[in-house]
Amino acid sequence: MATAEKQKSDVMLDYLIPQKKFPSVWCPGCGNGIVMGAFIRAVDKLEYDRNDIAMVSGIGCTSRMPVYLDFNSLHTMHGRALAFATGVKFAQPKMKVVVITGDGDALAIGGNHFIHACRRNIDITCILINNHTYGMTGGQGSPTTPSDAISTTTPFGNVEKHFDPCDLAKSAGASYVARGTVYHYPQLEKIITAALEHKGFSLVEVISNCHTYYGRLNKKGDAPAMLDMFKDLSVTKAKAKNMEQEELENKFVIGKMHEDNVKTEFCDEYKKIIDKQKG
Amino acid sequence: MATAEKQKSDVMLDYLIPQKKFPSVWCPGCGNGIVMGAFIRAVDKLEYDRNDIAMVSGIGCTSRMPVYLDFNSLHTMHGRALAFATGVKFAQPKMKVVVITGDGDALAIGGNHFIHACRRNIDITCILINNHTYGMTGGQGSPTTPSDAISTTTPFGNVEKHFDPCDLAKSAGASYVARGTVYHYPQLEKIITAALEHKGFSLVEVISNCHTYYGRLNKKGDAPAMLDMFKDLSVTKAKAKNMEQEELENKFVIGKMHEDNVKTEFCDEYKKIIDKQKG
Amino acid sequence: MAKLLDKIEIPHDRFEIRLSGSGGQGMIFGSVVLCEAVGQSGNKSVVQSQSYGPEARGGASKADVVISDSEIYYPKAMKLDLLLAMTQESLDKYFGDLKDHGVLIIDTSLVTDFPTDEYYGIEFTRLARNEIGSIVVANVMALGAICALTGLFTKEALTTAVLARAPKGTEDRNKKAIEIGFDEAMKIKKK
Amino acid sequence: MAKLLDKIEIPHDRFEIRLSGSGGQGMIFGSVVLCEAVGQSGNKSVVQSQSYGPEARGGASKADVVISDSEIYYPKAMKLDLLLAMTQESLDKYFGDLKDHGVLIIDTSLVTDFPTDEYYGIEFTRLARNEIGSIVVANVMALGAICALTGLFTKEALTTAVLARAPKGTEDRNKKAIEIGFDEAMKIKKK
Amino acid sequence: MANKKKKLLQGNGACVEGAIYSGMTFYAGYPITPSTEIAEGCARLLPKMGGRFIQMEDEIASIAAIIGASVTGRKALTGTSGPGYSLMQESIGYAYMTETPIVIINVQRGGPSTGLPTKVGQADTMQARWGTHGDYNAIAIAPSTVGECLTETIRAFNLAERFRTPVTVLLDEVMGHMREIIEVPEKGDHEVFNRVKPTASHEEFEAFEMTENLVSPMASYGDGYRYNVTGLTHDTRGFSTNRTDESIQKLDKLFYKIENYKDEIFKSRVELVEDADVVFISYGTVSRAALQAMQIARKAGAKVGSIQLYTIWPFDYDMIKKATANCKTVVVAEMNMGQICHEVKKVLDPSKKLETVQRYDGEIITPMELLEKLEEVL
Amino acid sequence: MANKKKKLLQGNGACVEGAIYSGMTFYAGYPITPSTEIAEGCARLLPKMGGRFIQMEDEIASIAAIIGASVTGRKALTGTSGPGYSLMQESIGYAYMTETPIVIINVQRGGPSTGLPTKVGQADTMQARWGTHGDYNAIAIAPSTVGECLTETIRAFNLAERFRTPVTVLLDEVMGHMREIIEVPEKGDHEVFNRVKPTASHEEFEAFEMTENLVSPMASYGDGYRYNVTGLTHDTRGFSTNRTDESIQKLDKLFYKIENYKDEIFKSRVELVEDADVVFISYGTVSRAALQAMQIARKAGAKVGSIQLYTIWPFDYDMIKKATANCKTVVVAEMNMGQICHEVKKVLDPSKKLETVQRYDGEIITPMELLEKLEEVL
Amino acid sequence: MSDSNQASQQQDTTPKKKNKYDFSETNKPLNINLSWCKACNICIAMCPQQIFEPDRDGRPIQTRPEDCTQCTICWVHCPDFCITSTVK
Amino acid sequence: MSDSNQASQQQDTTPKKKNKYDFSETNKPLNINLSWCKACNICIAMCPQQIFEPDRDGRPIQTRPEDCTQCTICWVHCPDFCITSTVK
Ligand SMILES: Cc1ncc(C[n+]2csc(CCOP(=O)(O)OP(=O)(O)O)c2C)c(N)n1
Ligand SMILES: Cc1ncc(C[n+]2csc(CCOP(=O)(O)OP(=O)(O)O)c2C)c(N)n1
Ligand code: SF4
Ligand code: SF4
Ligand code: SF4
Ligand code: SF4
Ligand code: SF4
Ligand code: SF4
Ligand SMILES: [Mg+2]
Ligand SMILES: [Mg+2]
Repeated sequence: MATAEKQKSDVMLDYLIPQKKFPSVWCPGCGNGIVMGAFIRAVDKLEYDRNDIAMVSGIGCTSRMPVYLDFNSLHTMHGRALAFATGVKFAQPKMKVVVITGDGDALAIGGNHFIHACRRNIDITCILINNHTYGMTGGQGSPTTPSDAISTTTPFGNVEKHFDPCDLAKSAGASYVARGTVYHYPQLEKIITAALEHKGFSLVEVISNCHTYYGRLNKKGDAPAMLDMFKDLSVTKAKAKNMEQEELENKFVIGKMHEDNVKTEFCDEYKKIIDKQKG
Repeated sequence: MATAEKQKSDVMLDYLIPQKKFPSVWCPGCGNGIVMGAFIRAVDKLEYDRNDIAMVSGIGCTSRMPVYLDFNSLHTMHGRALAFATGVKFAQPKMKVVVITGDGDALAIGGNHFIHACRRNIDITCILINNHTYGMTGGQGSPTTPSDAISTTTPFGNVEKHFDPCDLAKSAGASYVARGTVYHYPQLEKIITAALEHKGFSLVEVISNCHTYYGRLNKKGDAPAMLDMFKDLSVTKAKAKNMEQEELENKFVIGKMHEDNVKTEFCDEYKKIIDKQKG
Repeated sequence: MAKLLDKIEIPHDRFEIRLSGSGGQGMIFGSVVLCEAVGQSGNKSVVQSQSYGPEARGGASKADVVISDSEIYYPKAMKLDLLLAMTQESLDKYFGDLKDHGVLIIDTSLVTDFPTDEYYGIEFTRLARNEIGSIVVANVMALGAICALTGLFTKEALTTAVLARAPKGTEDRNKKAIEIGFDEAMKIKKK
Repeated sequence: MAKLLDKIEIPHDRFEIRLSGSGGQGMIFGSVVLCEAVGQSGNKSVVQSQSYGPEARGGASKADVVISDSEIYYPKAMKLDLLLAMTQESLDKYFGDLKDHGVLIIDTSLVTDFPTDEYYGIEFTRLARNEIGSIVVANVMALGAICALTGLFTKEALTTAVLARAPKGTEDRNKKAIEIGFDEAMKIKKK
Repeated sequence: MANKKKKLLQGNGACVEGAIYSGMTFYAGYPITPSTEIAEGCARLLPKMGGRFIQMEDEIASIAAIIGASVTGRKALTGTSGPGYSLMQESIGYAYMTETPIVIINVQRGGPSTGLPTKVGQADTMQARWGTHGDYNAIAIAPSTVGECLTETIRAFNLAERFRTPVTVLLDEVMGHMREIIEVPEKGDHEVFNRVKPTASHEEFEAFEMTENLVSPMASYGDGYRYNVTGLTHDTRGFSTNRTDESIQKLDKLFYKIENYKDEIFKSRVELVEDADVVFISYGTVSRAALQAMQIARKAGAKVGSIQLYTIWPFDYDMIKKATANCKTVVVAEMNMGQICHEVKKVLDPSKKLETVQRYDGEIITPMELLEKLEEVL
Repeated sequence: MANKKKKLLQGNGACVEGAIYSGMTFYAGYPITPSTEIAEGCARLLPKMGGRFIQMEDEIASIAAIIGASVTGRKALTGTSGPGYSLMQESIGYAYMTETPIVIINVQRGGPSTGLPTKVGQADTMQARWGTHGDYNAIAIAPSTVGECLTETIRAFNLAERFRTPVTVLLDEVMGHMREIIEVPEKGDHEVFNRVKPTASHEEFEAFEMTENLVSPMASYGDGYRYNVTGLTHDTRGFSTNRTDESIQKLDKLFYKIENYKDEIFKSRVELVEDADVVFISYGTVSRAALQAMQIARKAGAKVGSIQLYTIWPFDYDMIKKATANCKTVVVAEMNMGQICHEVKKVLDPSKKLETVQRYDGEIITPMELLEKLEEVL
Repeated sequence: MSDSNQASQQQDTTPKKKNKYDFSETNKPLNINLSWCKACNICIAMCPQQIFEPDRDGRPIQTRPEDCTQCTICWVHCPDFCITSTVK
Repeated sequence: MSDSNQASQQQDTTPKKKNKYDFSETNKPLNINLSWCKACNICIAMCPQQIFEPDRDGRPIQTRPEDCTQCTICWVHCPDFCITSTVK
């Protein structure tokens, strides 16, 4: 399939777990499904053996994803996906370890594991679906909720600043960092593919819609309206270079943010120690 | 005293708790004492009311500091100083809240509170004494231990990368970030003073010596030798600008790294909500 | 002292109501409003509880209300005095919980199979669509019917309670829904 | 059955040693080496334990070793058979734990007040400085003395144990320290 | 609504009202089902009265923040559920050790682990006593109605402040989400205990003074009493110590300041046990099923009584012993695999039968199940 | 050393040797006194045999990493002390729920909170049973010599793998740091249990199959059995469920897979209880004081026996009942304010006196203290 | 669920008019698994050719199949994987 | 501990030779609280004027007091606050 130029439309079905009840529990139009599609198509193109894929997640709407997919799936605890994934990867480096996580999961309770996985540059691909809220618990503020936005825990507008997850990952040490949106599909699949192929820690942040909570509370409309909004607010990396900080304030800069192919990878480096000590 | 140009030499003694047994538990020559001196002299110059200073720390050699000082001192749990400090500051914004912490305390177990305190830009000054190891538990690797360095948990050389705490703080949202060393005294006192005066989250990273563990395991010599080493390896921000990345590899760039005086502060912003909702 | 179970009966001072339907039909809202209407109409104890979780996001939905003149011990329904079923699924699922000769109110615009002849059928959804132009108020219409059929609360109390919770701009629609529900129920009640 | 406490005695097959001094004097190291020396010299049980924590970083330091031919139950010293005191502070602190007529070895170069006349005094620190040029080996010298005074292990076993743990390049110093300690002890033992 | 003093509230909402009534002005928390409405309620209500709400990065940060706030003199609250409560265990120990009053509301769901997030359970009962490491003495209480959610939260704050200790309020999913019409109390309706502040001079002040009742007056940061707070074992001045006598004194203080005043903490509702053949023992939502079953059974002629525990920890062994003195059988009903029944066992006369009704499938125990058990044991 | 088969080791070091003997090849941990030597030992030794050591960012990450490693088929270990053990509680619950074998060594220090970091305690005993939220069944064991640190760590791994469950080894500071000369076992000296792997086809494979002994064969990630692991209550295939029957089945499985095979888990050393007037009950380091006191007292003519618990949880009530049948007084000795004594109380015949010797000042109980207690009760 | 799966063979038709694919009315460009469809409206809103109209329940009906360019937009954006192409 | 505290009055001496301060031998430039000194060697190593030599235990003795420039280096770097200036 990896050779077929044309986007195959039914490849998804091959990866859904037959035992699971479909459609998913996600709300109608939830961007999680779009990301899941992009991820599967990338995996399929790359012709990975699915026995060697471990898909690890925390808790949240997003984190339900592995449960639907025919991989080794580890649905862990809120915030801890990357710590579990580190164990899986380091224990069995031949595995392709993918973490799927939400903005709350990765950056609120899981923030420490996030920066440390970046720092170690361990060969894990982390897909962070940023819907700017805690979807699963009903629309509370998250570390990516914009200032002044309404959430159920910021009923008078958010007074906190938000993280730029890509920036944070980069300064923590991640060696591949990119951002996409659920609107910009072909690019989304492309950066997920690149992230999967990258050796070292890779982050793909995907701007996605939780119209059910974030959208409703902030009058952003339904799913199609939010996807449209992502189109309007996105700026490519190239374009952003020539823009002022203020112009970029509420924009999503998309594309590859950072790539470092020289940095050594954690498991590889440890392997050298084993080889030296054993030999 | 704030007007005296000349550095007073005995101001320290006024701030040490009479009930405490001196000298401190720290090893002979431990840099912690030097930082404590710089901090106290800065506080004294700024003429703060010591009743309004809360000094919060976690666990570690560094974190013992508040215990010796005549402030409201909160010696908390390993890694949690900034979370406690956030509670203190937000509950009582009139207080000057200072967190003193180690590289393990702030960046290993406490990494999440670190980035979130930065993100909120809450008005706390965080002095992070980076001695590149866990001193208190006997010289294990920390998130700032350089690659290849020996520690008791990296007996064959460290395979992990280390954080740049200043960089991390900046990208997480801190609005004042500076680095000093225990060698460069006048500058150290200056940046601590600036950090204390800054409104918003300020980080001062101080490169310090744990010759007892890090120094001994890595053959860096005794305290004076390590201080000398800091002199040799430090480069000012200005100079560093014109240097290549490779040249800077094992150097300490010192000085003010970042300052943003426009960014709003967390407690201030919340106060606005209170004013609006109450009124 | 065996055969205790043969002798027991559920206290008469409890009146147990279940509003059931699908996720989008506003059963929780209805139950809350019902509680507030009852609350206004005297000194009764009221407990409301609801199914929570996945069920609350689409799928079946139910809310129980227990009303009593005295302290309410067990907060959930034991044997329903009144069941409102807005869908076939909910009717099938909960009919067994209704006590013999309990009040059964069915949205006959959405239900086709009836487990009994003893029910009050009103086409809430169809009436809401046709008479008011919005199916959203079908639940409020059902409350109007409950008001008429049980007298647990006054129409005025119901109206006050609904208007206090409903979004601005929906006042007329809701008032009309209550009226229709109340009137339709009175018609069949008289029969 | 009162007066149990009057009848009890500590089992004779336990030999309890405490090495005590200041933080920098290598008492822990000494106790570990002592255990290994004993371990080589036959089939004895050995337990070593030490004070841990702040005390280990400067200040007083102690390490206990219990030796027995049979299973060692209680791992810490109950009543010392042998006390090595390298400082005045440690002597004052632990002398009370020594059993009557227990072996007391004192570094007489650092101690000035003696609670008893019954002791073996050797100037370990002075000898180490003057004869070997490093006070660091005073602890090993004390082990040489313990070897001579107790016969718990052979000089060869001690030497092997010390050399296995001591840093490269210190072999000669350590060997010499053992010899001096052993010889000095033999001298006073004979008296 | 017509009657101004009444309100339809969820259990979670009533906890918020109770806390605010107590003078709580600081909430830090992290959302988790089924407790989230507590956070959301505080976010909405606190600023209106000058209080402060903060959503922290996780549960550990949340409890740390409220301990920090409490040290500055505020009454502080957090709400959570099982997974969050487990995460808070280290910090709860810090609050014990530093004797910092805080209130934690744990709205229990099905466990262990993520378990059944939207369903009910009571399986964190033992954890509320033994969850953190080391020795200490715990206070945990459990309401059973929405009205009690309000009043027991007030009681929780009173106990926390009176004893300078963390107090856990154990709700469950059903209780947290259930709505009842309750009376909104006015000032003076309920006693509110405020922490005792020091009167000594700064020089004489001992932050952990051994007072007669073992509770030390507590200074607020900023009051001019500069002192040291540490999780290390410490002396009466708050300085860490390794001395055995001081260590014992500190731990005894933690233990006996509660143990010696248990009677002030105990609360239970004992009904019709005098002539009862069978006595139910229960707490929280289950007590409502027990009272219901008792009422029904009595009507049917069976001699049944009920003991409802409002205070779970410290456990009131004497009351249990006394209140079960006349019965033949005790039925402990709880939504777990058996926790409080083990405490009852410790004290129950061996001549009496100990039976249990346990559910751990995410549903609450019904009166019918209890009646069936009665049928079996009567 | 002369005799190749002997080695002078600290308790912490012996745990490392025992773990490696068991086939442990993955360690993740975070340093904490007094357990750090376990991490340091693993850092040094594991790469030499192809194993892997990682220092994680905290204790939560550490236990998460070993659960992840265990799922890939490795035997995995972490070591910690009180504060870290408290932090791990949420994840321990995850290991219970997902039935993932791991071993946690808790080298206990004085608590609560930071407490006495360099001093000894046994106050995490109840926490090892009840520390995380929800219902489950726990296994915890306690060695008392350096040699047993090695053999009990092997036993811990065997139990973890046999029952697919986390197992806690309770050491204490004295035990962790004490050195003894022990025999280094050779292959075959001790039984090593390896987890049962599935034989079913991928299609038929049920990750949480209800087998006869309630333990399901465990597939490793990468083996070709792609399956789902979740902390949500789940069915036999590992998919989350809200169904009451499946929820009950799951929790029963967790509980009874251990409860039904308790006899395989129990281990104790019962000495001279037949004719004893007084019987000591103890565990860990304290047992050595108890045996010493017994030996001394017997020599002095007193009839004293000793029960040493190697398995703390599940608690062996029957053995206690039997072994105390003939005595008049039981003395429970522990380094806490009273934890296991409450378990003993549950089962002790009311005609017997229950006495305790407790220390919680950071020092270990001495034989002399026990002898004094004997003097008092004899 | 069967409506989601495998349909017509690929036909090597040469482009006619603006569209290189030929869809007779009985041979729709897409299979739509309506049993999984949640009526989110995404496909309907995003299709550049406006192929779809919503049915009474908001689910897509292919009302202008002949204009489909097989651009992939609808199926890659369908969050519930309801849409597959009939062109192989 | 008393040796650490308050000493001589400030003297408005005019600089003599290279040094603006005048320290007679009995009036040392510094008070050194030897009871707190841990003999870390920092002051000795860092003094640009090499004022100090170590005593038998490694603690600083002011052997060349007259050269002290009151540059502050020794006291700000002493980790145990042992050194205070006699010049006010
Ligand atoms: C320890 C713990 N705390 C809190 C929760 C409750 N919780 C579940 S999901 C979630 C937030 C999810 O937000 P995010 O990661 O952004 O995922 P989304 O639902 O938005 O996809 C929270 C707070 C939990 N399960 N465990
Ligand atoms: C929860 C917890 N984990 C681990 C420890 C053990 N511990 C105490 S201090 C410390 C590291 C201190 O390192 P750092 O913060 O760099 O301070 P330093 O001692 O180097 O000044 C650790 C791991 C602890 N006290 N609590
Ligand atoms: S709540 Fe938000 S994130 Fe969760 S499924 Fe619905 S739309 Fe998606
Ligand atoms: S161990 Fe290191 S950090 Fe700690 S006091 Fe000694 S030198 Fe300082
Ligand atoms: S493939 Fe393109 S043109 Fe065809 S229906 Fe889908 S979105 Fe429209
Ligand atoms: S995008 Fe998919 S789920 Fe949404 S309306 Fe279209 S077919 Fe249905
Ligand atoms: S003040 Fe300067 S010159 Fe004088 S002793 Fe100190 S370091 Fe030397
Ligand atoms: S710097 Fe201070 S502690 Fe170090 S040697 Fe000098 S006086 Fe002593
Ligand atoms: Mg989210
Ligand atoms: Mg450090």
